[in-house]
Amino acid sequence: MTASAVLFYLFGALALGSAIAMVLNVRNTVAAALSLVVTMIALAGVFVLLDAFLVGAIQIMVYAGAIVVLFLFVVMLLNLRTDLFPPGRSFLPKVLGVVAALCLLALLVPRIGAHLPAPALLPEGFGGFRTVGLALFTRYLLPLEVASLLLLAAIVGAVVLAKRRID
Amino acid sequence: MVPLSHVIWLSAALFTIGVIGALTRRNLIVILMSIELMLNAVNLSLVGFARVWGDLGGQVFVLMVIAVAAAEVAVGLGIVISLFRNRDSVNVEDVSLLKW
Amino acid sequence: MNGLPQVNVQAVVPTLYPAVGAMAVLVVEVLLAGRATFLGRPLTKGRVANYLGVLSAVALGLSVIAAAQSLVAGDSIPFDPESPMFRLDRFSSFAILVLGVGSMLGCLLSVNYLLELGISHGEYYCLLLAATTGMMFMVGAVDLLLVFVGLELMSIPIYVLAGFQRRNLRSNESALKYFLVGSFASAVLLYGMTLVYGATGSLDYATIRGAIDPTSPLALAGIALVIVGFAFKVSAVPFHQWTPDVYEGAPTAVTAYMSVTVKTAAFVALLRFLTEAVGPPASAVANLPGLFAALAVLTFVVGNVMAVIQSNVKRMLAYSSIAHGGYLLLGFVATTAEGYAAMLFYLLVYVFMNVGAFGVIVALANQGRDTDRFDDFAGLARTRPGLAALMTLFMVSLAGIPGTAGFMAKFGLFSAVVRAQHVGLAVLAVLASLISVYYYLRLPVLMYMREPAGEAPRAETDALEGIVLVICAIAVLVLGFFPNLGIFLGELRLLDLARASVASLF
Amino acid sequence: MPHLGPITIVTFLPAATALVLLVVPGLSERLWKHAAVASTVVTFLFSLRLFQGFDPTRTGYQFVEHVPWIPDYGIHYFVGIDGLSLLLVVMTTFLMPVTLVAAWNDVHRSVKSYVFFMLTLETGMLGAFVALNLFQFYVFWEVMLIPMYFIIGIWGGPRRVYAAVKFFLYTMFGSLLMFVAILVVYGLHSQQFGQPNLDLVAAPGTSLPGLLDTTIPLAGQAVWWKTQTWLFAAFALAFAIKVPMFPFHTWLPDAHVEAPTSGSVILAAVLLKMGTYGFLRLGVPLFPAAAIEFTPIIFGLALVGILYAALVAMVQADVKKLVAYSSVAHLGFVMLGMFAFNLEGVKGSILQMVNHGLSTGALFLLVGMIYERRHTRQIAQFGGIAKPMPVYAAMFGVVTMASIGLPMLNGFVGEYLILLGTWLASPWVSSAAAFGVVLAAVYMLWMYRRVFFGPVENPENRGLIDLDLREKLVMVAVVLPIVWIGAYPDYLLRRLDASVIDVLRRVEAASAQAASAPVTVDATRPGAALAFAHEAEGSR
Amino acid sequence: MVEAARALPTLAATPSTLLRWIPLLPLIAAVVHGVMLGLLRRTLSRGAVIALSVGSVIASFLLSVVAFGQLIGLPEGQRAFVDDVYTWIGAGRFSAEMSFLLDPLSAVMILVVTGVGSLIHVYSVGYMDDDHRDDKGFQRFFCYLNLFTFSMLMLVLGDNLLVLFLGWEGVGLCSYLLIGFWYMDKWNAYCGSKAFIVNRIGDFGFLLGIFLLFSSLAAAGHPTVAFRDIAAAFPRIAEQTVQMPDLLGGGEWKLATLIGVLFFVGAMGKSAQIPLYVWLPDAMAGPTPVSALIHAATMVTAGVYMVCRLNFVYTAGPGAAALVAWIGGVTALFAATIAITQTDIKKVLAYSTVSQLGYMFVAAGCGAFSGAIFHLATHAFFKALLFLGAGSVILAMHHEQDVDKMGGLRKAIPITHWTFLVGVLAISGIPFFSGFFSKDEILLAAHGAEQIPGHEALWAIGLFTAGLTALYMFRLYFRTFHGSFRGTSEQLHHVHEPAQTVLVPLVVLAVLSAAGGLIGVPQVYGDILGVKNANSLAHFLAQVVGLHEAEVPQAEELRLAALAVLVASIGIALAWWLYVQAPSVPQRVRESVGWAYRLLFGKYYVDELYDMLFVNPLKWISENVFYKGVDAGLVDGVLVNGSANAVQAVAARALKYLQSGFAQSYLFFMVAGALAIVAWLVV
Repeated sequence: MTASAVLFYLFGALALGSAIAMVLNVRNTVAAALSLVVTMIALAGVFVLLDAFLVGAIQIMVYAGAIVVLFLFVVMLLNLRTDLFPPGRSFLPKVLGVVAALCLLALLVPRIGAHLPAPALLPEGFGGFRTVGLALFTRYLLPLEVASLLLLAAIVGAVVLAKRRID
Repeated sequence: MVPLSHVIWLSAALFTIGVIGALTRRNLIVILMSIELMLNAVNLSLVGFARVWGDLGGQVFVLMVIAVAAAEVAVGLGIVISLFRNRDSVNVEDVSLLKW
Repeated sequence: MNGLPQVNVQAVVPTLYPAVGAMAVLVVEVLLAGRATFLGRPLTKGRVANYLGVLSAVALGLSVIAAAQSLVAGDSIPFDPESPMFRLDRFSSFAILVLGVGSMLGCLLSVNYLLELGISHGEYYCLLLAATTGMMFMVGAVDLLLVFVGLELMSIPIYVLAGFQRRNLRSNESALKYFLVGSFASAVLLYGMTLVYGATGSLDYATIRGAIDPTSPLALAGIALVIVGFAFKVSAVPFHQWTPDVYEGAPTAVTAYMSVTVKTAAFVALLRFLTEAVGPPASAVANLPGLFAALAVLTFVVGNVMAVIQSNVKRMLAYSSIAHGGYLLLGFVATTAEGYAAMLFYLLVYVFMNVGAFGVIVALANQGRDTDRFDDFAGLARTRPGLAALMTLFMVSLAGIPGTAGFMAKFGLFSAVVRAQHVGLAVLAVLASLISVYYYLRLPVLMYMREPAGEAPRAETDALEGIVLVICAIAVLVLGFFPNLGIFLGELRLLDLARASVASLF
Repeated sequence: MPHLGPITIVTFLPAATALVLLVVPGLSERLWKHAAVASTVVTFLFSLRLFQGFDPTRTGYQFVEHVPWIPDYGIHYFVGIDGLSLLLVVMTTFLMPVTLVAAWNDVHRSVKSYVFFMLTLETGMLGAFVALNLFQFYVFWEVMLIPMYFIIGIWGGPRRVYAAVKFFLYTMFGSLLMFVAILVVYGLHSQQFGQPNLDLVAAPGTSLPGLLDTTIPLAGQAVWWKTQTWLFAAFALAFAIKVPMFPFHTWLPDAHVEAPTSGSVILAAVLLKMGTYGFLRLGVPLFPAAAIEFTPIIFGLALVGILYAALVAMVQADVKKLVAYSSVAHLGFVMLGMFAFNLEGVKGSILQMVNHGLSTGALFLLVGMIYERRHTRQIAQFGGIAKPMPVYAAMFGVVTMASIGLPMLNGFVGEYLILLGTWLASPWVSSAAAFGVVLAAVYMLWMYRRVFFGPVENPENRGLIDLDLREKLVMVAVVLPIVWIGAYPDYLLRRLDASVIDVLRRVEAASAQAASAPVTVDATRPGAALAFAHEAEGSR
Repeated sequence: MVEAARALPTLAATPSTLLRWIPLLPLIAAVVHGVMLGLLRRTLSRGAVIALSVGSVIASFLLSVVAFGQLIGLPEGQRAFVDDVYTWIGAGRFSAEMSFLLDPLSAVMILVVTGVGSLIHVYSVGYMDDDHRDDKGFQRFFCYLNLFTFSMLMLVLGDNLLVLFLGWEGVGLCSYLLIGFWYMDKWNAYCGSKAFIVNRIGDFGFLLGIFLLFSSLAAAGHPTVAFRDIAAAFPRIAEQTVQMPDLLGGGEWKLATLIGVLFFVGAMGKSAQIPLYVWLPDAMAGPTPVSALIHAATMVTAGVYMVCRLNFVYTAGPGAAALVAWIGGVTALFAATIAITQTDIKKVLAYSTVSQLGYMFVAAGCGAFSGAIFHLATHAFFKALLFLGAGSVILAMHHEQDVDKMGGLRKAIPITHWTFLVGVLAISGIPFFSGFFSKDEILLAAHGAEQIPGHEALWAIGLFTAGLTALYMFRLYFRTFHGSFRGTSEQLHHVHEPAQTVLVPLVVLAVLSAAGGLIGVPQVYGDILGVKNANSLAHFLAQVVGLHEAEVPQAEELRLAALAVLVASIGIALAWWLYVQAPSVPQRVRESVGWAYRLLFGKYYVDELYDMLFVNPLKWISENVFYKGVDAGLVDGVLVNGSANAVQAVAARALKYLQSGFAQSYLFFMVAGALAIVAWLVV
């Protein structure tokens, strides 16, 4: 087993563990958010192992650095220290939902896993800043522009929704 | 590199955890996080496939997904805030005025 | 590799108008905010709203005209000849036309309604235009990436629009549910796209089609999850449950807008994906038509049956829109050019009749309250005979009674289904639409055959609302009697063009 | 449409009037009524010109107009008339002004809407009778439901909403299945001829064969839903509901009882004929083999309808409901004669359509007149009405007699020919049906006796005022054709030969084909009588 | 028309446009009255009404006489006029012309109809004069009467079955209208409807008869309903047989028999034979002239006329003939027994009419068609006379009809008395009155009808009935005109002879009743007097119905006649003894055999039986099973509203709860749906 493989399983286990922690942690929203950060960072590591360097970097910057912070802001803003709700309604849909999700997993992955393509030889600089950036501004120019509009709309939307007084 | 199937397993497992979180947690913010987790799981697959095919499209896709996720979170949290102002609650089960 | 790629900007011209419009609206509102008068007239809140609404409508109108020109011209322009990403052909032009018209009608419908509700802000038009831009990209995209980004650009503003009436609990709830379920569905869709990508190594439709192996579980799972994602957007059962809640809770003008445009965009994008990326389903994935048949039957049965017991007109129309989605899904069962053309035409017709129906509710909204319960319509023929007549027309059209566009649409679609040898489905569909006749007729019954009760509705209709309703009514009648009438100097024969536009998919 | 043909004028004049009235502002309700009557009278006069110009010796359709409408779908504006539609068109145009005049005071509120609906209704009905394109037919067939729905629902009695919705849904149920069958036939046609066409027959000046030229498979020759059997069943269901045949008749009593007088009249006189017309124009010619196959079922249902409806009519306490059930029985006769598949039966059946329109229409008019005075229709509330209202009693008597088939009045001729034709096809069915004639006398006379004879016991009936001039004119207008058809039916019957022979020839051909096929239909029955179709054609 | 039929040796007929005017004149009068009354609500003056109505019928009578004269002028065997007016109904092979046929049979009938009809019109002028119950009653009455005359003339003049049927139904309508003439009385109205409906049941058979005859002829290549064509073509199908279904006993029937039976069902209704006679006694609710004209002289004999018109059917179908004869015989006896106990003067006459019609059918069934027509004619005379006489009595008694309240009227109204006596004598078969000859001919026919099973018994019944007839008629006569007056003294005070217009027809009819028999004197008397072809009527009719020669020795024939006279005399004597000599006896008889009396007085309770067996069960089933059960319950309740409710219930009780309003439940459905779709496509 190569070092990269070791690292992969390490990061993978970390990501899985913290993801589970996030879902299972019903007491503290802040802790859940922090678990998410750990997952993100672990995944960034995996990305790098899979030759996605730029993506890995952005993953840390945007996700860990911006998105989760946003979560934390809101948690603080709403003063949601604990996550304890009165007893909920029937568990049946939830239990069934979990079962269904697990079935999906069990059904899908073994079949998919058997038909995966073999790894290709990578060109020079694959996943690096230059190649990805070039692709982003040439071939994927249009989605990029659309995404910019998307961000504008999201900003406007968030402002509309969350601004205290706009009337 | 590790076998792609392991990447897929990891990604699918994370996705499933996200799904389970979205289905079972009652805190809206945690549900949002679970959805983020699902998107991230997909990102993992995308990166894996991009690696295997040697195609940059997958990685660009991941960047876009990250952007979209950011936008989604912004809007989603905005909705949660505006809801919280009216209801003083982030329990998803309190939001059931409209039904049948 | 160096320098900007050689791209055909004219391919995205129709989509640029709303995109630019979205930004222009923001700027214009800011510019107007500081002024007391404009063009020599005092600048009231109402007038600002009118200016912004008309400005947005003009942007959309330009887009419609551009789409119509492209539709008539019939060229097929890829955005980037090397990797097309986006293609303006007859198919996307038709869809853009439909989207533009639907958005324009929704836009005009909103102006006075937002004022009534006291939520008239320029951001509304910005979001609406942005969403429309997203839809337009979705329908023209021939690349999974652009489809996804377009879909998100469509969805995110609409989440906001649904919750635009911030102080209203129902509006909040509408937005939240739509957002939760919607982003969940996006993730599923994304996962599906990823699997397709994994199976083929490409995001580009043409390449995918060349590489796809219809027996590989990877590809099939991807296709399945993509279908799930779109099924959510077209509210196919069992992915429909958000629809009634969102339609009921959202401001009516938003409901009118989203009910027609989101469906159109999703159907068209799915159609494009299935035909251009997967290939003709009959040859590619053997049991795809069966899947759609099951979805369609479930959808129109559940939609129609549930609509029967509703007491809120918006909610009833939501279930009715689910049912219409069910009929439309039959087009995927037919898998013939005829069927796809019928779908396109159906979507066009659906814009007019559904916007019309919601438009009447909008025109009745009074002092910040929606008059959307069935009881509110009692005796409307006395108090508002014009609106009652229009509502009747739209109901009749939705029910698919001949002489209206709704019938022409059903005629084309069911005819295609029957010719594709699915007569059992057609029988089920007509029986389901019999149920729909019952609930559509409840409104005329109340309006014409009962005495007015409770408070009187709004006394007069706003000019823009009136224009929208009249346009819808005329369209419903014209498309019902002369679906192929040449408009725009006789060149735009919609039925012919619907048929011509799907030719590019084969 | 550069040139307006006579049929187009007749068909669209009422609707055009309605539109003009709608557009011109500030017209009084009185003016609306006058304009409506004037327009329907003019329509009637135009239709008389059709009648006069009709050449009874020619086969095929006359006054044909064929204009492309949505040619890509094979949809054309294609109208024309033969003997069958001629009679029904003239009956419709005749009854419309009569009904409007009769209902002059029937409707008090929203008069304008009422007039509007009546006029559009007329266009709808006429359009269906003259349509030779299946799409066009279906459009008119459905469109006429809407005005009728409103007429019942707005101006009807206490349970009007239930009745209107029931009427609408019942009819829709049948026509939607027919719609699918139409699509199947349409598909078969374009499969066989390579080009879509919904015209029934090849239009003059075009080479594309019509739907009637389509080869529609017999049972066992194709997948089930492409066979004549199932397609006919779908058509037949739609028409049987409209006719209405037992057991699809239950919408009728409700609709009739709740509808305002004019609604009942038009419903009974014209709308029900859509069903029988549909059978003869579409159901039988398109699927002759299936029609033969279905004959026992149709006979059975028609027979049950005749006897059953008569018995149920007997025990009704409401005059209007009684008349409604009598309609079911009468139309049972029409169906019987039609499926006898011989000239006697089919011609009788067509004539009986007209007869029923006149006499049942007149009965509803009369019931409306008494309802206007007394605001009740319960038989028990009346008694001895002949004393204060002799003219009314006389008119009612004549119409009653027409309805129970007294010779020299119209009902007899139709019933006689139908029973004779049925006898030639199946003596037993005819015998049983003939017993329905006895029952008709029972319930009609029983009702007549309880309403008109005996002492005037209810004080409210003492001061009843007899018919005024308007009502008398209306009744004379209706009674005259009743007597005329009774005395000289051959004038009308002559005009039917060509179209009936055309239908019978199709049935005969199908029957011959079935006889030669291994699956033998009972070929002796309908085929035997048909040999004479040609003979009769030659001699006339 | 079909060419093949022309090729048959159809009797040639001379065209004549005169015929159409015979029925048309009364029609015109009726229409004028109808429009005046029914539409304009104006009445003509009394004089104008009389001139129009009576005038038209008399004119029609004169035309009939002229036509008759012309007919006689034609060579024997070719006596037929035909008047083709237009094609009435044509469809396929079926064609019915509106055309009239005057041959000996219809000639006799139109003379009787217009002759007796004229007299009764005249009589009605007097009789209805005092009818003040309805201000327009006078004109209305004549309107109906004219309409009746028209219909009856159509019936007898019609050239084909359809025109006959037209008249047949027309007279039924007029009968209905006239029975219910005084409609303010519920009972009258009930009787009118009953008459119509019972007749309809008969018409049912008639119609089927037409169908069977037509279809059989059509199958033989001669589709026709015209009498002369039928007569010519009938031999081609006369020997055919039909297989009856098991339901009706199975077996092979002769076609002719079946046709005959069906037509006879029609005749049963119209001519009041068992089991459809029930309407006729009730028909007496109408004004008396109506009873005389319609329910005695003309309409009720239409059945006899029809059977005679279709004589070839009955000749070819012995089964049908036997049925006709036996039904006739049984009816004759049955009605006579009821007549004995009735106390209503018109009821007695009504049952007597039923009985006499039975005689006519006996004759027709036995093949003596001319005998039937002969009795038809004489019966028209004397029964019209009796009814008019009864009417005169009723007028005198101020509409009292119960003979128990009469008695000893012979002095108060002598003319009525004497004419009535003539009628009674004629019906009783007293020698040389008209009834004597006609009844004798019938009894003789029955006696010699070998082809009828049990013809001797039939003869015996006829003979016995003749005695009963004499008994009940003289009972009536004695109770009315002899003994002491049993009404109030005030009534007695007002008894007076009615007006001239009433009396003149009485006298004329009395003369006819007395001497009318001379048109058909049996050859046996002719032989005695040395006259050839004494039975001029039979010879005249022979062209249509054939000549029925009695194959009986002269002595035998005279012996039979004497026997009949003897039986009648016994009846008369018994009546005299019971009702004049020992008036207390009937009361004692009544008490000693109470059940029998009640059975007879209650008319065998046939009406009640019919109600119990048919009318009430049918009503009950219609109301409870069909209307409430099938219509409202099954079709509407279960299928129509049931399916609508089912849809509603599925939504409101089940589907609705899936739409719970909780976002996470929606997510669950998404996951489940995704699982299903993936499974569908991948697995």
